[in-house]
Amino acid sequence: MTILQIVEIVVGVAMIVFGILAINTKKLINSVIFLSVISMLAVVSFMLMRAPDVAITEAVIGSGLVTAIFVFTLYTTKKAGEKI
Amino acid sequence: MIQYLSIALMLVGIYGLLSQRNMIKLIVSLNIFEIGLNIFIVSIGFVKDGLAPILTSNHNSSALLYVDPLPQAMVLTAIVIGVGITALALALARKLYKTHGTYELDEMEGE
Amino acid sequence: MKQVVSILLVLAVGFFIFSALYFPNQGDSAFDSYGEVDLDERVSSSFIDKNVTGENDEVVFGESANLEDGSANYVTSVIVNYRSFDTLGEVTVLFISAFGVGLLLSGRRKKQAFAHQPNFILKYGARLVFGIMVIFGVYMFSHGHLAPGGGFPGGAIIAAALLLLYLADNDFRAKMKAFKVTEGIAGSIYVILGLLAIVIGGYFLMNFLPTGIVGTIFSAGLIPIIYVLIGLKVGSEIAGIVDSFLTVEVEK
Amino acid sequence: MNPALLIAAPLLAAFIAVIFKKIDKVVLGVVAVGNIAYSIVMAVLFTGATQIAIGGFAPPFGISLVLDSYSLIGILLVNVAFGLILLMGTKLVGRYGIVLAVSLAALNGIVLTGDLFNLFVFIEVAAISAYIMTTMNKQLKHTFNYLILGTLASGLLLFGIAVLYNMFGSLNIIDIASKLAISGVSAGAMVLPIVFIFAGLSVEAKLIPFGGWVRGVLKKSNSLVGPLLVTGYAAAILLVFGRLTSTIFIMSDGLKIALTVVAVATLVLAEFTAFSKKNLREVLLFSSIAQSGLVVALFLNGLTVAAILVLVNNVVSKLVLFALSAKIADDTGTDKISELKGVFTKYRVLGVGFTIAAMSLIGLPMFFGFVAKAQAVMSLFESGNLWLPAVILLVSVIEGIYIIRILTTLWNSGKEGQVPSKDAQKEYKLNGFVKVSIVALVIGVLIVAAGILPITNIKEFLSSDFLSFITRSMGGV
Repeated sequence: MTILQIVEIVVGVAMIVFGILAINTKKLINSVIFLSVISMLAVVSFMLMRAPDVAITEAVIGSGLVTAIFVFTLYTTKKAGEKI
Repeated sequence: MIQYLSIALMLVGIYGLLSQRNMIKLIVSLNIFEIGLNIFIVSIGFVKDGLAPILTSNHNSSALLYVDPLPQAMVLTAIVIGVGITALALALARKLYKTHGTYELDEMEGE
Repeated sequence: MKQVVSILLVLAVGFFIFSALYFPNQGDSAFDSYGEVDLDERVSSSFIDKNVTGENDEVVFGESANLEDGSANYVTSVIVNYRSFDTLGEVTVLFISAFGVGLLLSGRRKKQAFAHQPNFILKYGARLVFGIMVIFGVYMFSHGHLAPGGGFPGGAIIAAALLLLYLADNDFRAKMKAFKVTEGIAGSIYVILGLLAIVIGGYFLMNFLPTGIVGTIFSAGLIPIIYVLIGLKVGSEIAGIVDSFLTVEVEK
Repeated sequence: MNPALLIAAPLLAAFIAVIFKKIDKVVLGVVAVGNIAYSIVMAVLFTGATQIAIGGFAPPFGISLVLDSYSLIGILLVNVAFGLILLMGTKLVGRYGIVLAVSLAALNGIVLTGDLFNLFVFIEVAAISAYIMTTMNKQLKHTFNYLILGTLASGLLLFGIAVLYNMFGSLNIIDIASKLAISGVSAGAMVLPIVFIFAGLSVEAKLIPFGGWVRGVLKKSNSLVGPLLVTGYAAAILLVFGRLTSTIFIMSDGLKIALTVVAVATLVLAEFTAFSKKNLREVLLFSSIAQSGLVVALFLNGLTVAAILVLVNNVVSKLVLFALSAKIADDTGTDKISELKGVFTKYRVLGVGFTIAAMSLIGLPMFFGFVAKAQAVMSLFESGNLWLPAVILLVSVIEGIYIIRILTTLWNSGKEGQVPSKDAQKEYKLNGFVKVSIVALVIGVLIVAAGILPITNIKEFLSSDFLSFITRSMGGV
């Protein structure tokens, strides 16, 4: 087992753990942040699979932009004085 | 190995879609499912010891071993489509929140 | 209760996928396992050797000239040349969902959702960074045929630069009409180039310009042009989405 | 004749309409008429099945469009249905002209494409425009459900396509079919991709258990969105089903029976639900779910010709029925059958069109529906299948009962069996129904004509070309 395979497994398992966390957490903002983490880990796994184009696109669009519009949605719909 | 884990990630997303009734959680689950699917598709194009599919001055010949570029192109398309759908779903969720004051589908009255 | 049922269902689906893909009962699965892929059995081997339309043995960076496709980045050549029709559809997906978001979140009077008092440094620093980000975005989509990146992330970076200005400056409202026009013009040119190719070469979306030497900036024929169009279109569409999400209706 | 124009022209129209907001309806109308004209010209000049490469890369390497009699029927059906729906609902277009243009492009793409991933892209485009269009009905919660379900389904479809690409190294449908024939991959290995592609398509095709979105999204639909989703979209997706089942769906007997049971269960359950519903549009929605089930069951059993006939009958008659019901509901504010007593005594032209379409839907003799259903039952008998024709006949009886019940209520304003008195007639006010009644009458005449004329020509046209195309390309062109 090479070092790269170990990294692959660690990344994959971490993604699954964060996925379960994102679904079961109470606060919506945490759920969104865990999704962002999964997306970042996906970027790593794309790099491991020699897909730089996909990695860049996922990093910019999937991880950055999607998280941004999620957070904006949550901010614009919060009630006055409420914390997210 | 990452291929098995990506299928597991897809299943986590499906679990979220089945068990949650909160709109934001549903969209998050959908995104998790799509990330898992994207990793799976890239993984079917992976070739052991293959190079990234770009000709450079170091790897300058097509006779070298490259990974399959077609699944990567498919995933690029899928990512962009996913963003479009996520944006649309969030816009719907925001509009529904405005009328009902909640993200929980079960707590919405009427309709 | 519901969670238990969902878990059971998911386990059933998982069992089905894993058993069908990795443990076929008669040992006849045609599914290639991870990493053990033979590219010669796939259509991609012709994409790598660039010999779909004619004979070609080897592509050498900086030497091979006038091939059917001149992009050094194979993913780009698949996206913009071999499967350009998919990309037209993909651009349409983003186009139509940006339009839908605009329809859903539109209102008469609008204001920025996160109003605050920006200080001087933030306001002008953001403008500086804005310029750099735009340059980087343009670099990315104009070098899509040589380096990783391309029109989609490039356009998204430009949209992100606009997002920065939005957040740093209260009074900043991008001229959405201009973005719509950019979006429409870029999309129209893409389709018109495709139609022009029918007249010139007989095929929709054909790459009818000479492709030059692989690896140089002026190579790959139509690919850089189309990627620039895609970049502009994606950039203005995502800017439209961000604008819709960042503004709220003023209640009156 | 390049069929890519059918896709490119609406897209170009949509992009231009973004720049010049004011002219979007004009552009949409021009494109809809142009597409109908172009598809008719293509049908007239049609010489034989071909694959048209896009970008100059021959299949299987590039994307190709398949032009054969099968897809020709598809584009005629989709474009004409779209044009008629647009004609009847011009006033409702509003700001959605761009969305409609894009959906027209996507529907043509779905019917024409010969490439699996391209199919996925077009299904996504069509689905997203459907999500946006259904927001017109102000049932946002149901639209949200539809969006989640539809996206999950297209994800499953993409998963199936990726597995197929791994197995065969190609995305071209005909190339995969010929590789399947040569390599002799067993039916067992094909179970996974087939199941996932089937599940992915069944949301848009409205099969059980994925068809639940239809009722919520469309029960209050206006006369533009509902007819479009029930006819144009259903036709395109069901034709894809047909193309896939006849090419790459190499099924073991068990899988075939399982999938047929899903389709037949859809048919039976939806007909029973339609029987119990009291609102006109809901009855029609469940009836179209049932018809989708029937078409898929026929396709799965290899009866392509019968399936196409049933599909055409369903699209044509549902187009009239749904558009008329939505029109009545829009103007009177209700579509409860009991509150619409005797509406056709005032609007006789609408009534005649509605009745002819309804008769054809049930499959009474003298109408086109009879030819379609007879063809389906006969060919099932010939293939030695006995339980499926029995189910179809039983279900047709149920369908007949509820449709006749609706018709008698809508024609008769008084009590049953009595001549209505003058004052029992309610006043109904429909606005601008001239266009609707013209369309209804024209389709009615066509249905009757097609029911009386012999159908053998169509059958020969279909079977001579489409079925031979795959075998011919397998032999190596």
